[in-house]
Amino acid sequence: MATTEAVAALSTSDAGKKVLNDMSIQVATVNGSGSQTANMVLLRSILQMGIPVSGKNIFPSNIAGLPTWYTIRANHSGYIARKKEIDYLVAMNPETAHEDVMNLPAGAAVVYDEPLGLKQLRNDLIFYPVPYDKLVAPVCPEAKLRKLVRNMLYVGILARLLEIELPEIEKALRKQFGKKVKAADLNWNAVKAGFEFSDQNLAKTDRFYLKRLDKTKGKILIDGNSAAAIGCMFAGVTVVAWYPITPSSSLAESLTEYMKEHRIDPKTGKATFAIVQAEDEIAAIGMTVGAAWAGARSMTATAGPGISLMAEFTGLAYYTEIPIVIFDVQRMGPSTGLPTRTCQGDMLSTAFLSHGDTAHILLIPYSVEDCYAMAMEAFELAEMFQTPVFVMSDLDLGMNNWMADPFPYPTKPINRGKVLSAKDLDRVGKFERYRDVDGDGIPYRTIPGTNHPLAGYFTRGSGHNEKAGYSEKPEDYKNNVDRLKRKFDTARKKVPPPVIEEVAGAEAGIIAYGSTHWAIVESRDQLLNEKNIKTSYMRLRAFPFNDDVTNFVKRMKRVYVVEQNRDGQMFDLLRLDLPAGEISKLRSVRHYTGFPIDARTVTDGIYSQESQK
Amino acid sequence: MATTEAVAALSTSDAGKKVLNDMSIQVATVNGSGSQTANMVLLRSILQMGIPVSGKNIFPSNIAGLPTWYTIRANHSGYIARKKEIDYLVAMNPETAHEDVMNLPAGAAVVYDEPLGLKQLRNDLIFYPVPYDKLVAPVCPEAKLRKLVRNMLYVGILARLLEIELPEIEKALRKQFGKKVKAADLNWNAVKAGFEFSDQNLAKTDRFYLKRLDKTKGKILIDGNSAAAIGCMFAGVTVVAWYPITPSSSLAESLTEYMKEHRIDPKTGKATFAIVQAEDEIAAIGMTVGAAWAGARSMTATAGPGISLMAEFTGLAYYTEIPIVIFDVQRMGPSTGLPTRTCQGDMLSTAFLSHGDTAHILLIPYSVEDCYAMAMEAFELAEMFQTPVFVMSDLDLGMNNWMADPFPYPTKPINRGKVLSAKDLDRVGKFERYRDVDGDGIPYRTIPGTNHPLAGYFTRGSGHNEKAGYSEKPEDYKNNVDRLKRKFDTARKKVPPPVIEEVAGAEAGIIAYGSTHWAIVESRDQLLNEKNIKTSYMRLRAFPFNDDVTNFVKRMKRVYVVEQNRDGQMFDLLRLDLPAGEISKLRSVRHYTGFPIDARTVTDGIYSQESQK
Amino acid sequence: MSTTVVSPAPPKKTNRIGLEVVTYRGGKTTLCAGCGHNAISERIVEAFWEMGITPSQVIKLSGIGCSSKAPAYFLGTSHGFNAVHGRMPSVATGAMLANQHLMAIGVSGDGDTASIGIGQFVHLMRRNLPIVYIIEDNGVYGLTKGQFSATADFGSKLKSGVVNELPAIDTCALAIQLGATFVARSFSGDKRQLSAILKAAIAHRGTAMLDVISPCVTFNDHAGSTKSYSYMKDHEEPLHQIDFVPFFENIEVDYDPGETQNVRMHDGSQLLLRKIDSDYNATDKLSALKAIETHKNKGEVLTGVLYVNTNDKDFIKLLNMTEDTLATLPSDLTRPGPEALETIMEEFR
Amino acid sequence: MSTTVVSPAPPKKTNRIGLEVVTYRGGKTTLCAGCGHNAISERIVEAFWEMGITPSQVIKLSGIGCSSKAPAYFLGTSHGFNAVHGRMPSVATGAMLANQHLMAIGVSGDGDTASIGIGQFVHLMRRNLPIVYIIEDNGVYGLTKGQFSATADFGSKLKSGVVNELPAIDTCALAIQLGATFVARSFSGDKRQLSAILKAAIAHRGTAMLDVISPCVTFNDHAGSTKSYSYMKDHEEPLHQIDFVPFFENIEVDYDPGETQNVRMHDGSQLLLRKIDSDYNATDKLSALKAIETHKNKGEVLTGVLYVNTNDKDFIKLLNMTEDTLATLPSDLTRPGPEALETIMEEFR
Ligand SMILES: Cc1ncc(C[n+]2csc(CCOP(=O)(O)OP(=O)(O)O)c2C)c(N)n1
Ligand SMILES: Cc1ncc(C[n+]2csc(CCOP(=O)(O)OP(=O)(O)O)c2C)c(N)n1
Ligand code: SF4
Ligand code: SF4
Ligand SMILES: [Mg+2]
Ligand SMILES: [Mg+2]
Repeated sequence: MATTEAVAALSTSDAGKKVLNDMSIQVATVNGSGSQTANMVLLRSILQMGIPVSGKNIFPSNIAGLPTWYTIRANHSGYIARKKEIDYLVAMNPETAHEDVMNLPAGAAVVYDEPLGLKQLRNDLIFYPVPYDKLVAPVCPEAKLRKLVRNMLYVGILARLLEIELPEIEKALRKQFGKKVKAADLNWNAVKAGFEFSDQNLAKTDRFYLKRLDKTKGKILIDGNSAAAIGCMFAGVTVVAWYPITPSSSLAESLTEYMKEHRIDPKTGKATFAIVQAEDEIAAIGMTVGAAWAGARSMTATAGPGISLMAEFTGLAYYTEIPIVIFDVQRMGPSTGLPTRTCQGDMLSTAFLSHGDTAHILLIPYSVEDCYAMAMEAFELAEMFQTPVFVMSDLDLGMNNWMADPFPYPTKPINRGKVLSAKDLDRVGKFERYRDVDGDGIPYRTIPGTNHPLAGYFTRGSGHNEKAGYSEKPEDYKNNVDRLKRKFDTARKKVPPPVIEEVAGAEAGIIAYGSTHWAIVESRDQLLNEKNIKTSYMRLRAFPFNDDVTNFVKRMKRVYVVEQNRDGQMFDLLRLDLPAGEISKLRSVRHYTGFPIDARTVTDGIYSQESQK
Repeated sequence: MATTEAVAALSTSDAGKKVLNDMSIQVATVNGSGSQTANMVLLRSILQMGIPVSGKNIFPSNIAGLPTWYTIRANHSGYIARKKEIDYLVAMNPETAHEDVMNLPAGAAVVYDEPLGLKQLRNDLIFYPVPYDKLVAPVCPEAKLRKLVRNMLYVGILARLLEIELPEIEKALRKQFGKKVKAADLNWNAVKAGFEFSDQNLAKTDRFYLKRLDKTKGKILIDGNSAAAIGCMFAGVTVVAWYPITPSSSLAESLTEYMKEHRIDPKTGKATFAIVQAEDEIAAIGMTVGAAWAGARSMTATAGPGISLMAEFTGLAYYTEIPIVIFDVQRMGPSTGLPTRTCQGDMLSTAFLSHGDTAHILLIPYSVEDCYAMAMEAFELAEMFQTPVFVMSDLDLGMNNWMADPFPYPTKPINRGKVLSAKDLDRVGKFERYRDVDGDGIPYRTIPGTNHPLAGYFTRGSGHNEKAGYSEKPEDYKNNVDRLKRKFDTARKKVPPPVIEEVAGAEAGIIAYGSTHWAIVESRDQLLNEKNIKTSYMRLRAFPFNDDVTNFVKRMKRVYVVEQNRDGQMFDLLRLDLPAGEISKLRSVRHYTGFPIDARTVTDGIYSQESQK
Repeated sequence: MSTTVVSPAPPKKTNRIGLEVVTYRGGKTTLCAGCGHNAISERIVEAFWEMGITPSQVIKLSGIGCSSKAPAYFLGTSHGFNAVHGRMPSVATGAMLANQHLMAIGVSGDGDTASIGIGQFVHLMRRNLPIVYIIEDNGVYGLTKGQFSATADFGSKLKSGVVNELPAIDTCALAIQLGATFVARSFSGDKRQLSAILKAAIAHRGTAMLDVISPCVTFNDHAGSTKSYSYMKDHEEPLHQIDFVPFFENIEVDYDPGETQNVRMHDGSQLLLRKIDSDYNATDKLSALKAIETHKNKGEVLTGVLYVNTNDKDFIKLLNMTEDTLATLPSDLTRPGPEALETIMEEFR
Repeated sequence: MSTTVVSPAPPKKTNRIGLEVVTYRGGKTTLCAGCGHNAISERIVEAFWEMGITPSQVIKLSGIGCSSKAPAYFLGTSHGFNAVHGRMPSVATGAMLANQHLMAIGVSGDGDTASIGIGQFVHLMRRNLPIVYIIEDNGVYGLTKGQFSATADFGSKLKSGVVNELPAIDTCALAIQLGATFVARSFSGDKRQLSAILKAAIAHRGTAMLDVISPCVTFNDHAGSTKSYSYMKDHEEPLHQIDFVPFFENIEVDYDPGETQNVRMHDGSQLLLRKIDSDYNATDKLSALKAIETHKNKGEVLTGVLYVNTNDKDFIKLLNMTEDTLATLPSDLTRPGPEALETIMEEFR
């Protein structure tokens, strides 16, 4: 399988130039071979050199033995989206080596296991053969460990070829191994062996170099699922129910780890939370609903198939007004699809998840910082509006490594929304669960166990009146769902507004969201620099939309909605929301191969339509 | 609970006129009291008199003891939608009698149980007190049966007051009781007793009369679920898996009865079908999918909560291209909602049911004839396109009684779509399950058990290539889902096109679908006659839309989308599909109380917007 | 017989927490007159009253069905939750995690539990969540008008004459096998037995699973039904005579251990099972499974406390949770301080 | 020992329908080297080949998981269906209704069956659908990287050291109780036993439920696991020695009924169970349940044919279906004539 799509040949005039701090390195290997540590060391040491960087894993839905590609992009301008072209291939996997090499652009470099004999495949590439077996034996006497240690050899080789600073590599490596000093030493020796081999045997003929910059000071490297987990913990989540599913499992699993570490009551040594691996997604959301009803901040995390299974309970939570948070770490395709590939394919069906008239709040993080912040925001909004809130992350964001500023400690206190305590009930002397007391559509609730004769009420997914009594009366039904609609309209103004970057003189606007953002940043520069097309940009952060969205479109002549799905789902949601007169401005750019979107695709997609206007 | 909403007072000038063949009769009673037979006799005898009629049951989600209203509308012009105003109330239920009476328009008549003492409630109504207990005793010596027989008294009373022909009543009654002659006699005596009592004791002072017409010749009276069941049987369905849920249960249950009667192989006395009451909706659709995959024409029937539960399997069937038919007999509301009330609330979420990029064919019957015909159409389309097809009926259509022309025997032979037999395989010598051989996006399939070495293939909800092999390759994924989209586009031209009734000079168009149709017919006349507004009308019959839909909108200045849900779901589907320039023409008229929509609501909804243009 | 049980004093006007029985009633039932479910609601009202449970500390949960409507008809001031069909167990689990101090009573039907809900049922039993879980078992789907459920017995007949050819799922046998720690079968018409069992179930900490045969007078009370009043009157086979002595009644219990099994409940109450079948040991799983099977083969419906185990940890205990209610923990306990965030950030530097 | 079993002749190059074993193979496995599931696939290949089943008449079904991938690795020319997670039973049911003449083999995992799929599992067993249903049981979710499943034993440990505190669901005990008619437990490492059981399962008409312990070398093969190779080697306790004599092998079987139970399968094959535990009666539910429980309490994993019942009707029989395949009935059988429509219309006039 090619991980590079349709790459244009390098113009020969560029061939001589030195390329500094701008490259994609791909390690093509087999999953289960333990290359992650080596790749993380590479990634981290480049970051430590002050160079913006990102790491993306293209892995199979399989445990061991199938091809995996890890791609590191380093870029002085801070472009960290996926790039189609691979500049440096580390070919470790015999099965894909041929195809991997054939897909490289001219001028790329290939570091490969000598016996693979790739050299003869092309004459427009630079080849660096490495006798791994020969090199690994002396550094790693224990034969069993060699499979793993081999990987560190290429770290050393790349260090030499690309001029990655060895002390940064050692620092990164020792961080990676933590307290396992012996393992760190062993691996460090392998790095050095690779470096020395390279130094003595490989004549650098490619154009790619890394050199210290100062653009990453203080940055951390983290995946979106960990970031979201941290956010959930600081949001004060108390009940988590989940069912394993790629790519969301690591959210629940890292949350479990953090909670065990930081959420044990110091007085009693007991957990201030409950995390349950449920028997399936229906049970997971059922527990989440039950816990939220009984007053806990509760959540679940899942992916597409789980979202489908959660449809019925989501409708119940919407209609009975129970605040739950659901993370959808989106993966590719309908049904099982491609579980290890990324997509933004659940937007439309989640916005209207479940039968009957329903609509849901969606939050859409675009960065790991945002995964953290929006996790907290999600709980606040869920409790403020007493309704399900979906956080629409994706595999690229959730499972890949991103650099980020350290997360700020939350400044706002936790707000549990309109909850009436026994004292409140004494004071107001009256409680009607579903009455719109404040005119914002949001009713008051009480929590089971509240020791007050007025507190109890009956929650039901069937028709109910303002007093939560069973009702089939048409006026009660209408009154209630009209209020729900009013509540949703209130939410428009409270969900995170879009972020707009407006450029004077730009006729074309771009709308994007989530992990697509990073390709947009780069593409806008490409459009400007290569085609002289100025663009304004609106990054959506939530559904439903507020007026900023309409106003942005109003100010543009043409608006490109860029997203990662086949059907243009955000394009559709916008069509449903914008004033009719604005809709003709919308154009769609879509990417849906399962790989993260790249800037070139966006640029081409926009340019081909802009050029026809 | 009032079953009449906001009814304007009758202008006193009308008070004297005789009203012929135009009225709504409402029997307000308690469910489980056995009034259905009496109501059916009333309904049928009016039909037999040649007067267009409809019968609608407003019943609670409960087995016995709660209020039920049965409404019969008779109308010379063939208006058989629900009418808001009740002209004739038969008040049998002490609990609701007060409210029922208070909601009547001036001039209405009330036949009531004397002890209820309703007379003093209003002085602008005509009251007919009936001493039921006294009357029933002599006709029905067996005390146990009196509760049931009471109901026949009001049939006789109404017969006298409204001038329903007694022989037609007897005919209808004897039909209703079938072979139970003794019961028929008993009840017939009750009718006569009611008639005589009325004749001797009740001076007719209201304005309502029925008189023989000739507008119902040859018509049958049937509910949509039975009609759909008959359609399924003649479609050649072989496997049915279902789970009970109101209002769809009677579809599966009557299908079971028909199949037992008409689908037993005469040679062997064995069933040519399998019907399974599954353990839940997920299993029901799973069995449907399995059966369809193995070559059966298979189906399930459900309502909203079941649709939500079927989301995951629907996505699987879409992506693996398995032809299944799903009846959604829509009921009111999100979650459990109002199970015994009608709605068109699942349109949007069903069109895009399941995560990832999916879209489904929806067929939308508007009449009982259509329930029959579309059941057959659904199987044809499902097998033609190898995809799930939803038939979007509703409670009003499915469970109420409608007059109809007898159903025509199907003329088209059954077409199983692109299925390759062992012989075909011999001939073509090659089989790739997911290849677009014909350029229409529709691939060929084989059926398990096909005795040929080429026949076998692997069906999976995960990524696959044209040969049905497992694949995570981006190009395979894209190729496949692009073909699915192509297939869906092919379907646009094959699903039933809309029915358009265009009126010269009409600026305003109406778009409606399903059971809403009947209110439209009447409303268009109201608009014309009362407000002098000409309207053209397009009745949608399916999703996705074909070009007729766009062209209709293009020809109109303003288009009213009338539907029975809160969110304007078809309005939204149209927004997604129409050219941007046409969208501003769309306006929305919605009714969502759980009661069937009436013409006045449509007229008011349209007029209030038309008058502002 | 040498067992002497001083039966509890006749109910007083108020219970031990000073409440009258009326406080434990709920809304007016909308079920059919004569429906077994109504009788169960009455027993629930009495049992909670007699046990002196504070209504505001009780949560009532159910799925969908006639039976699942029942929680609206008892304990009117408690919080109630009528969930989606078959999924009450997960909702109850979540609620008990949020507030372990609540007393949960779940009401389900045989359709709600044994058909659509069997998956959540299995896992609820396995987790031994503290809850009184009642199946109001009529062998049919009442609310959708009388289809067979999965507890309908092999060979039993619908009103329409259709015969059930599938074996019944025995929810008690299943519960015992899966880990429920208090499993009983009773009959809505057996006032005395059902009352005693309910009170013991309330005293139990863990999953108390009660399968209560509860005839559907509208759809399953005819000849040919095995869940009708008359069938149950003829075929009920009580395993023992049950007496329940709540912990707060200061009563000396004197009994013959050979003939009576005395089970000490978590709250100190005592459950006295005066054996009819003298071999039976209610704390032994296999003996319970065997007794159920043997009586079923004889065409009898064995009722009573089939199995009880007061040793196993309940689900809340397993999770090592703080004693404080999670739902109302103050934010200084739910939001770690800045130093925790700093520690975490450090890992990613 | 007086039982004499003339063991079947050594496998020939082609089987009774003239096919070589290679025809029964599938795609190259993508599971981990050493995964128990691969060994099971090999036994399946052999068993179908030895039984001489026509591949085009077999359907292979599964859910989602490493185990559920297995059908791609055997019987490459048969139709296969990789359904959604936990819902293979319903798909298999539908397929068998459409074509009762197919031979269905379902492969599931312990997560796929005992967690998300337990509801459909329960009802599949209850229906006694003709299918060979195999749980490739490793006590963890392999494909999602090693979380506990619901068959993980109480007290067993994950690699990370986390201990399982919930009781395991015993799928065999459950299947027996629910109505499956052939229930066995085996071990992927026990070639001989697994082969014999598979062939008997193929010969059986009804639900043959096989729980095969199948170690996950990547996530659950460490010390502390009770589903590891070494644990199974130490704790497997075969119930009997199994010999299977297929109907088409013309072999006289001579055995001592006191020591060997001879079960005649639907197709005329014979299953010979040479008792180790001499009290055991494989046709008695209670004795099976008891044996499972007793050995579990001793820390042993009892393997063998735990229960077999060749008397009960399978689901297809219950439905009184025509012998013809529903999927391919000609339309003159599936579409009644105009007179039928007329009769129906008459009812509504
Ligand atoms: C998802 C879903 N499917 C189906 C239904 C329809 N339904 C309502 S109650 C019920 C069965 C109730 O049977 P049971 O639990 O035995 O209760 P009973 O009425 O007999 O007390 C069904 C199928 C539903 N409400 N939701
Ligand atoms: C609806 C749904 N939820 C979750 C998943 C993710 N998932 C894939 S396999 C699996 C568990 C597999 O465990 P098991 O059945 O034991 O198979 P094993 O891999 O151990 O052989 C899960 C949870 C999914 N594919 N679909
Ligand atoms: S239908 Fe049956 S279960 Fe439902 S309320 Fe009536 S008697 Fe009870
Ligand atoms: S992860 Fe475990 S179950 Fe999955 S293939 Fe590897 S060894 Fe087998
Ligand atoms: Mg029931
Ligand atoms: Mg497993």
